[in-house]
Parts: sequence; C-alpha cells; structure tokens
Amino acid sequence: MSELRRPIESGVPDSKQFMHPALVRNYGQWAWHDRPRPGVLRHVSKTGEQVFTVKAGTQRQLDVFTIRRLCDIADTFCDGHIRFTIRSSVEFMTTDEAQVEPLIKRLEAEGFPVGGTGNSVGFISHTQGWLHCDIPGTDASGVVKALMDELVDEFRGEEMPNRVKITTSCCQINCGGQGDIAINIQHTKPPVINHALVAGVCERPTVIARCPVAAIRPALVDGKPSLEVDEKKCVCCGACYPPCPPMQINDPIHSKIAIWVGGKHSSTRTKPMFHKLVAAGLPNNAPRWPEVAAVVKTILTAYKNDARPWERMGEWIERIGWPRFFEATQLPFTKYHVDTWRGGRANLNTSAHLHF
Amino acid sequence: MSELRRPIESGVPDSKQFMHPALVRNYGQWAWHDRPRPGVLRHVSKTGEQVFTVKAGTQRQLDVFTIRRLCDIADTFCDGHIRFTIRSSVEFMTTDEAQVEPLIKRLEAEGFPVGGTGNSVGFISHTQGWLHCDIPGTDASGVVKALMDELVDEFRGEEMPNRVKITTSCCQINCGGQGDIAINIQHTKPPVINHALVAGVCERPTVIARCPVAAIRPALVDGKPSLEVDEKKCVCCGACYPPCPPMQINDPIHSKIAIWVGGKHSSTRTKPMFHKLVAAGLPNNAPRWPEVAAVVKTILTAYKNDARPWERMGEWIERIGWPRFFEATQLPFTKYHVDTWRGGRANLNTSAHLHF
Amino acid sequence: MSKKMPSTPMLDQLESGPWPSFVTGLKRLADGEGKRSNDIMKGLLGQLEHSYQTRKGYWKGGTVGVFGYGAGVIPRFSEVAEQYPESSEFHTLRIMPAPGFFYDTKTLRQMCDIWEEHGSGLIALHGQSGDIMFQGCRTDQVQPAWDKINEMGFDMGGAGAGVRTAASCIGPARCEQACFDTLRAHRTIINDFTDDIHRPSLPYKLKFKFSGCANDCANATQRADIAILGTWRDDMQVDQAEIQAKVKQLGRKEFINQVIRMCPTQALGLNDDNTLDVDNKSCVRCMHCINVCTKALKPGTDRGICILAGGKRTLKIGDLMGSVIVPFMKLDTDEDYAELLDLAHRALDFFADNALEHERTGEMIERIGLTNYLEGLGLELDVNMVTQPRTNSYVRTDGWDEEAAKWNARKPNAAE
Amino acid sequence: MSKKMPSTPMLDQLESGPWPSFVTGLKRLADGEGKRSNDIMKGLLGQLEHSYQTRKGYWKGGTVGVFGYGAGVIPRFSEVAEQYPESSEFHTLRIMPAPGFFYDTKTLRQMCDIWEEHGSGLIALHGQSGDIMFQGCRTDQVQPAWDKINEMGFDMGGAGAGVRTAASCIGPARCEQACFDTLRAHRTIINDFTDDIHRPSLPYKLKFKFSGCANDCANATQRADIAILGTWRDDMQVDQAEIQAKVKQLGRKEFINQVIRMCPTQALGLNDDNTLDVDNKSCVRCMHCINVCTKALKPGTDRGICILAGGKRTLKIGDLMGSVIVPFMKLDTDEDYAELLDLAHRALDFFADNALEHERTGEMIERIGLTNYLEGLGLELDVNMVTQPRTNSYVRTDGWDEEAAKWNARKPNAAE
Ligand code: SRM
Ligand code: SRM
Ligand code: SRM
Ligand code: SRM
Ligand code: SF4
Ligand code: SF4
Ligand code: SF4
Ligand code: SF4
Ligand code: SF4
Ligand code: SF4
Ligand code: SF4
Ligand code: SF4
Repeated sequence: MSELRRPIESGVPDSKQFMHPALVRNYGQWAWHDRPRPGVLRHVSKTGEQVFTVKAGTQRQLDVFTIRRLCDIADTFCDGHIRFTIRSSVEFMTTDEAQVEPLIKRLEAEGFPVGGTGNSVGFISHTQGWLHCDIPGTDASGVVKALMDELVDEFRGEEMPNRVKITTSCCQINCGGQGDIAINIQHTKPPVINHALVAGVCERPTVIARCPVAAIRPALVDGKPSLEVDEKKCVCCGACYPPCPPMQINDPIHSKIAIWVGGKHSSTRTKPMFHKLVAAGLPNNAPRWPEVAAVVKTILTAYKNDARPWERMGEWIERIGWPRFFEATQLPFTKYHVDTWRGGRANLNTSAHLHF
Repeated sequence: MSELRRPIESGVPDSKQFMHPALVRNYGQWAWHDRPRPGVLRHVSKTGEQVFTVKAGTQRQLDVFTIRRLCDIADTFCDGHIRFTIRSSVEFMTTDEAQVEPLIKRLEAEGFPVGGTGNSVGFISHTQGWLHCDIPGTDASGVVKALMDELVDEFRGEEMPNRVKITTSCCQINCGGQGDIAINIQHTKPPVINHALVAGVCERPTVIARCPVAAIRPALVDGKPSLEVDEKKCVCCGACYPPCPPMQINDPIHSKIAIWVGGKHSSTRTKPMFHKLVAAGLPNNAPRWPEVAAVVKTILTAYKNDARPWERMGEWIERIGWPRFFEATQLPFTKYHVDTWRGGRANLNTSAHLHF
Repeated sequence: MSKKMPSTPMLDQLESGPWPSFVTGLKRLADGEGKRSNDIMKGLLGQLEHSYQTRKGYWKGGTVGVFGYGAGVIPRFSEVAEQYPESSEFHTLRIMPAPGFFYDTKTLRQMCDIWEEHGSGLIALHGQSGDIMFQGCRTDQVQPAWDKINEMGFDMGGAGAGVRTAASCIGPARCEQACFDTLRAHRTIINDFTDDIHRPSLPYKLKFKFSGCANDCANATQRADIAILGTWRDDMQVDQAEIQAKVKQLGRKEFINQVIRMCPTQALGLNDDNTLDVDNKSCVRCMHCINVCTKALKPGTDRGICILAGGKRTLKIGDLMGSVIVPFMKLDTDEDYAELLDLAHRALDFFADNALEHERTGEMIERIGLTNYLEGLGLELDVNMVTQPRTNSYVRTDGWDEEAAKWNARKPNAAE
Repeated sequence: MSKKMPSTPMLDQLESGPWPSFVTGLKRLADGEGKRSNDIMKGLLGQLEHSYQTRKGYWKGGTVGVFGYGAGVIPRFSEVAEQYPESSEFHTLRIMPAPGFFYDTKTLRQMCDIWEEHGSGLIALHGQSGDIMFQGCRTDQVQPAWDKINEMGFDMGGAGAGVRTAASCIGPARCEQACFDTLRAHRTIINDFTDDIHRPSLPYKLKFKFSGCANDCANATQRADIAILGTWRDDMQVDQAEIQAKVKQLGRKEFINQVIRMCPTQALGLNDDNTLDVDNKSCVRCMHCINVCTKALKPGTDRGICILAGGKRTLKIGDLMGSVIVPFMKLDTDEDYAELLDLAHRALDFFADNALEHERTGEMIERIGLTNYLEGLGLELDVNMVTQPRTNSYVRTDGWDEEAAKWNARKPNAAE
C-alpha cells in the first residue's frame, strides 16, 4: 500500500457483526441469569432462549499463538464467536448446554483456567510495566502472573463473599485504577536529578506546574538551567518524571510496593469508594514478589473468613471496623495511614463510633 | 465587702448538695426509663425506686420574678430541688407519682408549657442578639419566642419521628451551634467601612488575618490608614466585624435569615452531621418573623408526615433524598446550595445513587 | 432616678402567645420604681425596642472586670446611651453552675436577691456554654455583685482566650446510659483549670464538654475543643426476654425496621425465635438499639471514656467536629482521674505553645496534622482515630519500617 | 538477522505455575528464526530480563505516527538498544475494538497474521482504556501494519491530549440489567469524535465510558471524564411469588440480612407474608436487591441514563470520582441520541476552552465550581447533583431571589 494512504476514519465497528447470533436475537430481551457452576453464566431471554457463557483467564499480553488457540476453541464450540471482558478474561458463548462441560475441559486442558465469575477473585487488571511503559517502577504483568498463580483456586471457585477486583499499577499514576485490592508502586525517595540533561530535555515551567505540592523550583546548577526539589515538601509521587525524564524517580530499592484495599467502582449498596492504604514498604522483589503475594493472601483470607455475603472488601471493613482489619491481617498501622492530603480531615473519626 | 476582696477560686460546686435526694441515693444505679406521658420521664433504679421528672419550657432570659415562681413550685412539689437542662428547660423531680398530675397542672397554670421530652420539638436553644451581644444581626430571644408560640403544641406533644433540636444564632459565628433546624443570620453584602474610625480602633493585621478568604487588604483612605475589601472575594461572613467594629456588616435589609437543616450532634446511628443550607434570603422581620416561622413549620410538617420512627431530620432526608425534601417543602434549590467551600466536592453526588 | 416605662409597640407583640415571654419578664422588672433593676430595665426596654425598630444592635464592648480575675465579665456599653442612659452599662457576669445544672431553691432565690439589688434582675439559665448569665450590671456594681455570688460558693466562668465554662449531661445522676461519671469528671477538670479560666492567656478559647454516652446530650463532639464521651468495650448487655416482649409490642416487621435495619453497621440480626443476634465486634456503640429497647439492652459493663479533640464552629476554616484522640480509657479510680487531668493539661499546654493567635484546637490540628498533635500530647496512634486510612498516595513513606516497628512493639488496639 | 535466545533466568521463573504465562508467550514468539517477530522478541526478552535484574525500565518516548493522524501510536525507543538492538524500537498501535469487545475468529486471526508480519506478535486484549494494543513495532512497520488493520475496518484509538478510546459494558447484548443500549451509545459518541481522537488538541485527555446500570461494570464513575450509566425513574418491577421463593431459599433471617438490611436507604421491608415492601421513593437505584434476586426484581420500565462528569485518577489534586451532571435523560429515539451527542460536544468544547494545560475535566470542575460548569454546558441544576447542600455559611447570597425565581420557573425535579 502507498505510504500516503489516507486513513479511513471509521471509528469503532458495529459489534453485532461479531456477536454470537443468539445474542443478536435476544438483544435487549434478557430476563434473568444465574450461574450453574463457577465459570459459567446462564442468561435466559424473555423468549425462553438460553445462552451459556464459559469464562476463562488469559495473560492479557497475548502472543498470536495463544490467540489462535483461543480461536480454535471458539471455532469448535461457539461458531467462531469470542469475546473479551473488561478485565481481559475471555468468554465463550453457546446455546447448547451439552457443550458446556466439554468446553470447560478443553479450556482447562489448554491451560486457560475456567472461572472468574460471580464471587471469585477475577483476573487482576494491570498495566504496562517494564514491558512497555516509559516510567514504570515495576513489571505489572510479572506481578500479576506471580499472584494469579497463587490465587488461581480463588479464580476457579466462587467462594468469596462478593466479587474481588484486584488491580496493579506500575507507578503512582495508577492506570490500573481503584481496586478491592490495589497493588501499586509507591516511591519513597525524591527524584534524583541528572542536571546535565534537564536544560536539553525538559520544559521547566511544565515540570514545575506538574508537582502537586509545589516542591520544584528552577535552579542554576553548574551554570546551566536546571531544577531543584525541596526534599522536605516532596511527596515522592513521581509526577515530575514523565515530563522530565532526568528527574529519575525509579529506584531498585526505594521504589516500593504499597497495597490499598476497599476501592469500589460500583454504586451498588454504597457509593463508589476510593481504595485505602494498608501496607507499604514492600520490596519490589522480581520475579515473583513473594512479600506482596503474602500480604494479598492474608487480606483475602481475612475477607473470605469474615465478610458476609454481598459485602465487597471495603464494605466488610467498614462494618467490622478498621481496627479489626489491622488486627486480623496483623498489618502495622502507622502515621502514614492517617490521611494528610487535601480534605484528609474527612477521613478522621469525628464521632463516638468505635470498634472494640 | 472590700473592693480588694480576693476571689475564692472555688471552681464549680459539688452538684450533690443541690440534687434531689432520690438522685443522690440512686446515683449510677439507674436501670431503665420510660415516658408515662409527654413531658414526664420515669427513671427506675436497680433498687426499684422510681423518680418522675416533669419538664417544662421557660424563656431562658429569666427575670427574678419568674425564677422565684419556679422556686415556689419546686418547694411545693420537689422539696426545693430544681434543675435546668442543657436547652434551658426546667425539670422538677419527685418520687411520688401522685404529685405528677398536680405538678403538671400547676406548671401549665403558671404559664410554663409542660413537654419537651422524647420526640417533641424541644425548646429552641438560642443566643444573645440585640439584648446583649455586640455584633448581632437579629434578636435571638425574639425569634425564639415568636417561633415557640407557633410550635408549643409540638413541644407539648411527642408526635415527631424523633427529637427535634432547633437552634438560632444571631450572626454567622453560630453560638447556637448545629441543629435539626438552625435559624441563622446570613449577611448578603460586604461590610460597609467607616474609614474615619479604622485607624483609631482596629489592629489592621488582626482584622486582615481574620478573613477566611483573604479579601481584606490595607489601604490608605483620605490619607489615613484603613482597610479595603475585595467585594468579588468577600463571602459576607462578618468575621471582620468583631475585631473591627467600623467594618459594619449588619444591615436592616441585607442581613437576612437562612435556614439550615439536618445538623446532629449525637453519634446515634449516623455519625454527627453538620446542618445543610435549605433556605436563605428570608427577611429579618421583627418582631415576629412570620416568613421564618412559615418555613420552619413547612419543614416540620414534612418531617412529621414522612419520616419514620427514630429518624432524625438529617437521616430522614438522606433516606428520602434531597430532591424529595425540596419537593415536599417547595423550597427553591439554587446554585447557592452547591457547596463551594473547601472540601465542598465531597458534597457532590459522586455516584449513580439517584432519587426520583 | 425615676423614669417612665418606655413605649414598646414592637416588643409588645412578643407578649402574646402561649410561650413564656421574656418581654413580659423585662417589663415586670422595669415596672416599679426605686430598685436599681427597675431603672436599668426601663432603659434596656427602650434600647431593645429601638433595635427592633431599626433592626440593629447597639452594644459595644470595653474592659470591665473583677479584682483578681482577668475574665468572666462581658462588658456592654450602649451606643445609644444618650437616649437610654439607665442601661448605658449592661455588663454580664458569667457564673458557673454546678455540673448538671442542679439547684436548690434557696440558692436560686439568693441569686435572685443579689441580682435584683446589684443588677437588672435578668438571669439567663443558661448560656450556650453553660454559664449562669447575670445580665445587665453597671460597672460599679460588678464587684459587689460578684463578691456576694462568690461568697455563696460560685465562681466566675470563662470568657476570652482562656479555658471556658464546661457543660456536662446529667449522667449517672439520672440516666441509665451514663458510661462514666460526667459530673465528677467535669468538676475534676474544671476545678483544676481555674487559673486558665480566670486569667486567660491562651491563643484562643478552649472548651471541655462531657457526655455520658454516644447520644451526646451535652453536644460535646461539635462544640467542645475537648469532648469526653462515655462508651464501653465489652459486649452490650442483652435481656432476651425483654427483646421478645419488644418484638411483640412492635410487631416483627416494625421491629426489623426500627431496630435491625437502623443499626449503622448491620450488627443486629433477628433470630426466628424473636431473640436478638448481636455481633458485638461490628457494633460501634452508637446507642440506637439501646435507646429503642431501654429495658432489654444496656451498654456493657467494661465502661470508660473516649476523647475527641477539635470541635468548634465556623470561624475561620469552616465548622469542625472533634475527632478521636483517645478511643478508650477507664475512668473509675482516682488514678484514672489523675491520668485524665494530666492529659487535659498536656492538651492545654500543647495548645498554648503551638496554636496561632485566634486559632482553635481543631484548626491547629488541621494545620499541623493529627499525628503531630498526638505526638505532642504523648498519645499513641490508634486505628479508631480514623474513619478510613488515607486514599491518596501523595505521602513520603521512607520511614515506614521504623513506624511499623513502633506499632508492632506495642499492643495494636486500645481495646485489648 | 539471526540471533540466539537470550538467557532469562529471572523471567523463566514466571513460566511455572497454573496461570497462563506471558513469558512463555514471549518465548514462543522469540523461538524461531526469520520472522520479524522472532527477532524483535529475542531483543525484548533480553531487555525485559535486564529490567528484572536491575529493577528498572528502559523505554523512552519519542514521536512516531501514521499518515493523517496525530495520535494513536505509543512510541518506545530502547535506552539499552546497543545491548538489545532487535527491540530498539517497540512501538504500540492502539486500535479500537468493537464496543463490548466482541470478535469473530476470522477477524482475530487476521489481526494475528498482520502482527506476526509487521510487529512482534504481541497483542494485549485489552488495554485498561479498552484498546487492542498491538505492541512491539519498528518505526518503519507502523504505517504498513496500520494500513492493513485500518482496511479491516478498525480505526486507531486515542492517545495524548485528545478524546480517548471508550469502553462499555456488554449491556443489552447479554445482560438483563442494562437500562440503555451501551453499545449503541458508545458507537454513536465515539464515531462522532474521531477527529478529536485522531488529532488531539485538547488541554488534556477526555474519556467516555458506558455502563448499563449502577453496577458500573465499565468502571465509568471513577475512570471516565464523562460517565454514562443506566438507571430508571419509575418503580422497580417486583415478582412477589419469586420473592417468596427467595425468602424460602435463604430463610427469613438470612433474607433480612442479605436484602433488607443491606439496602443503603432502608427502602425495603419484609412483610409478614414474606412479600417485599418496596419504598420506591427512598430507593436510589443501587441495584443491590436486584442483583440478589435476579428472578424476582428488575429495574423499572421507564429507563434512561444519568451522566457523571470528572472521574479520573491521581494527578494532580488527588483521585476524583465523577459527579452527576445529568440525573436522568431518556435514550431511546434517534432524537435522544442526537441530544446526547450534542451534550457530549458541549462538554468537549467547554473543556477545550476552559481547562488549563494538563487539567482534566474533574480538576477543572473543582477549580471553577460545578454550577459554572453546568452553565457552560447549558445544563440545569438539579438536586440529585448534590449528596447534600452546603454545610458552610461562607457564601455571598445576594442573588438569592433571582436564583429562587429561576428554580420556581421550571419544573423542580428531573424526575417529573
Ligand atoms: C463481563 C463483565 C462486563 C463486560 O462487559 O466485560 C461483567 C459482567 C457481569 N457483571 Fe460485572 N462485569 C464485568 C466487570 C465488572 C466491573 C469492572 C471490573 O471488573 O473492572 C465491576 C465494578 C467493579 C467495582 O465496583 O470495583 C463490576 C461490578 C458488578 C457488580 C457489582 C458488584 C458489587 O456488589 O459491587 C455486579 C452485581 C452482582 O455481582 O450481582 C455485576 C454483575 C455482573 C453480571 C452478573 C451482570 C449480568 O446480569 O450479566 C455479569 C456476570 C459476570 C460474571 O462473570 O459473573 N458486576 N463488574 C465484566 C467482567 C470482568 C471480568 O472478567 O471479571
Ligand atoms: C496502556 C495503559 C495501561 C495498560 O497497560 O492497559 C496506559 C498506559 C499509560 N498511561 Fe494510562 N494507561 C492506560 C489506561 C489508563 C487508565 C484506565 C482507563 O482509561 O480506564 C487510567 C485511569 C483513568 C484516568 O484516565 O484517569 C490512566 C491514567 C493515566 C494517567 C493519569 C491521568 C490523571 O489525570 O490522573 C497518565 C498520566 C498522564 O496522562 O499524564 C497516564 C499515562 C500513561 C502513559 C502514557 C505513561 C506516560 O505518561 O508516558 C502510559 C503509556 C504506557 C505504554 O507504554 O503503553 N495514564 N491510564 C492503558 C491504556 C491502554 C488503552 O488504550 O486501552
Ligand atoms: C435532659 C437532657 C440532658 C441534660 O443534662 O440536660 C437530656 C436527657 C435525655 N436524653 Fe438527651 N438530653 C438532653 C439534650 C440532648 C441533646 C443536646 C441538646 O438538646 O442540645 C442531644 C443531642 C442533639 C443532637 O444530636 O443534635 C440529645 C440527644 C439524645 C439522644 C439521641 C437522639 C438521636 O436519635 O440522635 C437520646 C436517645 C433517645 O432519644 O432515646 C437522648 C436521650 C435522652 C434521655 C432519654 C436519656 C435518659 O435515659 O434519661 C433523657 C430523656 C430526656 C427527655 O426529655 O426525653 N438524648 N439530648 C437534655 C434535655 C434537653 C432539652 O431540654 O430538650
Ligand atoms: C453568650 C453566648 C450565647 C448565648 O446567648 O448563650 C455567646 C455569646 C458570644 N459569643 Fe459565643 N456565645 C456562647 C456560646 C458559644 C458556643 C456554644 C458552646 O459553647 O457550646 C459556641 C460554639 C462552640 C464553639 O466554641 O465553637 C460559640 C462560638 C463563638 C465564636 C466562634 C468560635 C469559633 O472558633 O468558631 C465566637 C467568636 C470568637 O470567639 O471570636 C463567639 C463569640 C461570642 C461573643 C463574645 C461575641 C463577640 O465576639 O463579641 C458573644 C458575646 C455575647 C454577649 O454579649 O454575651 N462565640 N459561642 C454563649 C456563652 C454563654 C455562656 O458562657 O454560657
Ligand atoms: S501505571 Fe504508570 S508505569 Fe504503569 S502503565 Fe500506567 S503510566 Fe506506565
Ligand atoms: S516527586 Fe512529586 S512531589 Fe516530588 S518533586 Fe516530583 S512531582 Fe513534586
Ligand atoms: S451568634 Fe453572634 S450575635 Fe449571636 S450571641 Fe453569638 S456572637 Fe453574638
Ligand atoms: S465579611 Fe468575611 S469575607 Fe467579607 S471581608 Fe469580612 S471577613 Fe472577609
Ligand atoms: S449523653 Fe447519654 S448518659 Fe448523658 S444524659 Fe444523654 S443519654 Fe444519658
Ligand atoms: S449500639 Fe448501635 S451499632 Fe451497636 S448494635 Fe446497637 S444500633 Fe448497632
Ligand atoms: S453495568 Fe449493569 S448492565 Fe452493564 S454488564 Fe454490568 S450489570 Fe449488566
Ligand atoms: S435498588 Fe438498592 S436502594 Fe433500591 S431498594 Fe434495592 S437495595 Fe435499596
């Protein structure tokens, strides 16, 4: 094709051309659903027609060979239709109940764990990390693989009190978003500035404007225009690093991992909630991050043992109280847990509501 | 006595010397209570002893004649013991159930309405106003007398869903505090500065520091040091007026009355809540403030008709939703209702929770 | 001096209606001759009517006090003294009542007599902070009136930038919910701070309030710099037979609605046999179910106090509620009281040393951060102090390991 | 060019365990000769292993694009290209899938073929914003790869300071809860904004997301500048017989615990005959009871959307959730869709004109105030936009009467 080909500005294609025909037939006609077993959804239409969905986990970062294997399965069982979920799970749909078990067997045999439905631990939504991003403190795919290996039974089962949505983010920008559990890089030292490069690479006013606590000021270093950071003010957020790569924030030791819990996007029961810091200072221990896995599993165990049906992580903790959460998980509570950001006072206990 | 008498720095006296002996006997021994009828409490001790309390309304700003009349009643029925509540109601206690009815009759006969217990509208806690304060925008005692005249049946009965605590404050400093309904002065124009006096009376840095929005700056007016106000910034709060009386904030027309609802001190069920603005721009219409009374009664009627047992004003509105509150009261909702103060974003609806 | 009753057409409109009228009271005080109070009140009625007519106040402050004290009198001089000379001075003496506002009639009558002789005869029972306000005194009568009141056993209350008069709920004197002795705590603290009440030298005011339980009848949480509230840390006391009676009385559906459904933390369940299933670990001691079932439910037996700091009204950063600085401490023995007193002194000292001028405790905490405040008071951080941990990652955490070690080194929860 | 497989001892540890391993996938791609993808992946594995060893990333940005568009390619140049020359350029093409992430295998296989030929063979399904991420492309292959993908009927997604790729839940395609057609709304809006996706010239990014109900499976509230969620404004649909069956299944106590007690607004009561008492006026359309009782309860029939604006993550003032700017609008007819489109354009234009550089919609609203934003978009204020009215008296209200008149002049609630 010609180098000068004009793009066809077509936007997103119509989904119906790709959908399983049963979905097209019953579009907007669904009456109810249930889950015959973990990993399987049954949606029943007002017309009486049923669609079975079998859901399986993937690695998101898919090589073409894996995609083709998924396609083979879809060709065999689903007339060549396949769908991915918002969390990169794969869904196979069929109207034929008899196909469900064979489909499950095949998926498991090919190495795709079946599950992720209902009150399971879903796949961990994650970000780019060392594989692709220009500012990452860790490798999200690696953290997620290591963790999913440990959590696969919770993915396959539906034994949690409610859905568990875990996310990871490889820097504090948090492309992974809020989660019931969020596993995020937390830098602990101010950026290390390569003064020789600043003048050449960075638009200084832009960088200064990016700092949330106004800790950066222009400076002359060795006669060259550079920047300096007020280390007392700096909250080590790394926001200056993308616009100014010479302000290196990543550090093999001091870029730690923090764990946050109780984020919730849904407006179900409670209003949506932000996740809350529970653990920090965990080492960025590639390739399998055992310290992170240990904390995540401790939290999940406490939740699983104690929460009531339908309570999301954050709701459970609100009911039992944060004192009991820290007690149950044996995580230390420190001054860093006390919110100091704007409006942080709202997170103080301004009541006689106490948990003992 | 000598002009040079040294004070006896005795602090507060021991309460027990004034208490009804039955209270001293059963101190800390109370088992339960109920309310045989509105205006009357029965407290039963673990020892089986009972104390009946008859509660009545007063005008708080008491002349000695009225106090002596109350004393006469206490002498007749309560062995000379008498108590006031935190909201300036008067309480008469007796162990003799037979005395309750005569006591009630006597109080009512003497012009003290019996009530204010349980789910009634209690006496309106109020502040000094024109009677005594140096910065008031209205007369709290007058507003309260006018209102209690209208609400006396609600004081005498217990027909509200829960206790109703009303407060008034004669300036935005809000000595009356939070209330289920709070009736407070709200200034609507910046202070009018008497420049001739500023230099002589006011410490300018103190005044400047007092402004919550940094709207005041030093200025030279007619060659004299004075102050000026950035009227675009000024939120007409009146905070500059006490430290600088030449910055007159009170105005017969522009000092309006605003009504706030849903304040709550208790940690009962919900955490304590601040009151929320519902109506403003009401005229400061002495001596009987009919416009204020009308709004208060509308709010109370809606609450009484619609709230469920034990719901305080703010809890009721949270359940039914603010849209329905404004609908039921027919009060206008304006841009001024949208919180613009620090942390005001927390009062926006960040969810799909909607009331229709 | 003798003077005619002023014409008060506007005020007169506040004499009608069923509620006791303060105007009638003022007129009764004015309606006579010879007594000091008669004269003062004639002037006052005139000025007040003038306020009603013009919708403006006409008092200004000044400096008036009693010998030996730096505060407690609120001076009021009239800006329209030429028109109403009799009330040209109308000062208030703030006097602290006994905790819980208890009186015998002898005391009250004596107060009336003093105030008729030296003042206007107008007494507020009580001011919003809890003072007896002897209102309307000429400058020359302040000292003699005070001398008599003080001799009766009463002391001056707070004003200005000092410790203020405290308030407490009736507590164990007549309330089964009281989890500590509000009256004793009130008296213990206030009587140890008389110097700071009478000779104010703080950055701004400091108020204590005492409520026996989370119902907070003393409005402590929102109106006190240091709020002391009763609570308990063991299980609540349940009489299941009385619960069954209550279910019967209300009906099942209504019992569910009023009790089960209204518990803020879903700590209650209704068993099929109409007994109550209480999950005490989830309960936040809010008092609701206990209030509804006064006979069936009671606070636990391991009672004590929690302390909140920083409540206040609007100036200058917006209203603030107190927030928890001590989730639980016992308050039974003399040693417990001594410990509380000591803490109160630390709070005062830290405030004196660290607050800016005209800054209240709550604003100071907002400025310096809760953890610095706790450190300043020598208090240990506790999870109950937060509604939730931080939601924002903008914090420098390189001291994490040390802080974690501190936590691990001590018992992790005040409850244990 | 032919090269040996790099040694990857650390990465190899991510090949064990039950979860599908991306490392195995990368190795499979690298494990061969001749194909472009084989080479690129050998380099990539080397660099990634180096990252694991040193705990640092080695990519930097740059400028790479396709003809005619200003965005959609994320350029990545290696900082360690000398060591790993094969992956010295490792750009990503962001391609928008069909709403709801539907594919047929023909399409997917075709994509695989293209990417094996022109790229590294690594495709993310999907990025957090919803793009197909064709990762690992040399600069010279970007255009040819793009040309083929585009010819297939797919278009480039967003990057930089423009409108971004949107996401929607599966909606009416397979969910009984869907209160509007998420897929149609998604396609309608995005396909009208292609210019703003492909030629970004906004102050900063702008994201749309679409969820069919308050369960918000698309994470719209917290992750979209403009979130569109389904809701209803009449009464929910109740099948009382199915309720009774559910009560029987769970038992009364447990039904109370899981349904009645968990409703956030106490809108549900359990009647003594095990039917449900729904107070629709108190219901906030949270979906909980409907989720529990999938057969017995359904959203009402008068369905539509609500719109929230301003959600985003941490930079620079802290995480923000969207807040309601349209409590309800119908979205059935073509006219309804046109109206939504028009509103979306107003939102974009206002953002373009008023946001500061690198300021998101939420930060702009925080800075200018919600009411100014509404005015800018020509939207009417509604009570559902606030959780509660202001709690602070610091506001100048001298325009009260005019504002009140405005309100009184129009219907007071979007619900009517
Ligand atoms: C397939 C998917 C939508 C899509 O278009 O891709 C989906 C599908 C369904 N969701 Fe979801 N949700 C999906 C992501 C989400 C997300 C977003 C996410 O995962 O990142 C959320 C919000 C998460 C949050 O709040 O942080 C989400 C919150 C819910 C909820 C509310 C849960 C709660 O109580 O807060 C429900 C209701 C329920 O559980 O009954 C729900 C219910 C459902 C139902 C039962 C809807 C239905 O009637 O079909 C579907 C069952 C799926 C299952 O596997 O059990 N879905 N759901 C997404 C599957 C993701 C995955 O692979 O795991
Ligand atoms: C690829 C992706 C992560 C992933 O692995 O899935 C991603 C990757 C990056 N994000 Fe993101 N973001 C991605 C979804 C998100 C999301 C999630 C979402 O869209 O739902 C968010 C949170 C929601 C939001 O928009 O706030 C997100 C919030 C950010 C932010 C913070 C924005 C803020 O206002 O707080 C930045 C920083 C910036 O834009 O300056 C950012 C910046 C970046 C950059 C461009 C880093 C940079 O500034 O150089 C990353 C490029 C990585 C790369 O090499 O590909 N990314 N980013 C996601 C996009 C894939 C796609 O197109 O489908
Ligand atoms: C006498 C008094 C205490 C005192 O030391 O003076 C008092 C006494 C009682 N209060 Fe109170 N409260 C008193 C002021 C308050 C206040 C403060 C105020 O009025 O300014 C509050 C907090 C108000 C707020 O939240 O804004 C208060 C919130 C409560 C509550 C919690 C109500 C709620 O649901 O939020 C209860 C519990 C209840 O109603 O069962 C309560 C319950 C009670 C009980 C039932 C306690 C008991 O077992 O004896 C007493 C019954 C009194 C009655 O008249 O019905 N009392 N109570 C105060 C009477 C004031 C008055 O004259 O009206
Ligand atoms: C008399 C009283 C109102 C009443 O009629 O009951 C009162 C009256 C005044 N208050 Fe107050 N406050 C009174 C209780 C309160 C309360 C309620 C409480 O203590 O529970 C509050 C709210 C709680 C708090 O402390 O925040 C209160 C918050 C204020 C404030 C605002 C403080 C703040 O930080 O926001 C001021 C302004 C100031 O101090 O600069 C103030 C200032 C004043 C001044 C001194 C006005 C001034 O600056 O010139 C008033 C003197 C009036 C007078 O002529 O007597 N008054 N004031 C109350 C004291 C009587 C007593 O001693 O018992
Ligand atoms: S979270 Fe940070 S490091 Fe990770 S992909 Fe997003 S911007 Fe890059
Ligand atoms: S790391 Fe964050 S706080 Fe520190 S200088 Fe950079 S932008 Fe500012
Ligand atoms: S509310 Fe204002 S005007 Fe009224 S007494 Fe208090 S300070 Fe004075
Ligand atoms: S009225 Fe308030 S906002 Fe206006 S100048 Fe005075 S202190 Fe400042
Ligand atoms: S606060 Fe508690 S203890 Fe004190 S009077 Fe009120 S209910 Fe009783
Ligand atoms: S005291 Fe309050 S929190 Fe505890 S069980 Fe009773 S209602 Fe629930
Ligand atoms: S958001 Fe609602 S409509 Fe969409 S998939 Fe989730 S449950 Fe279904
Ligand atoms: S949808 Fe939510 S708010 Fe409405 S009744 Fe059901 S649980 Fe309650």
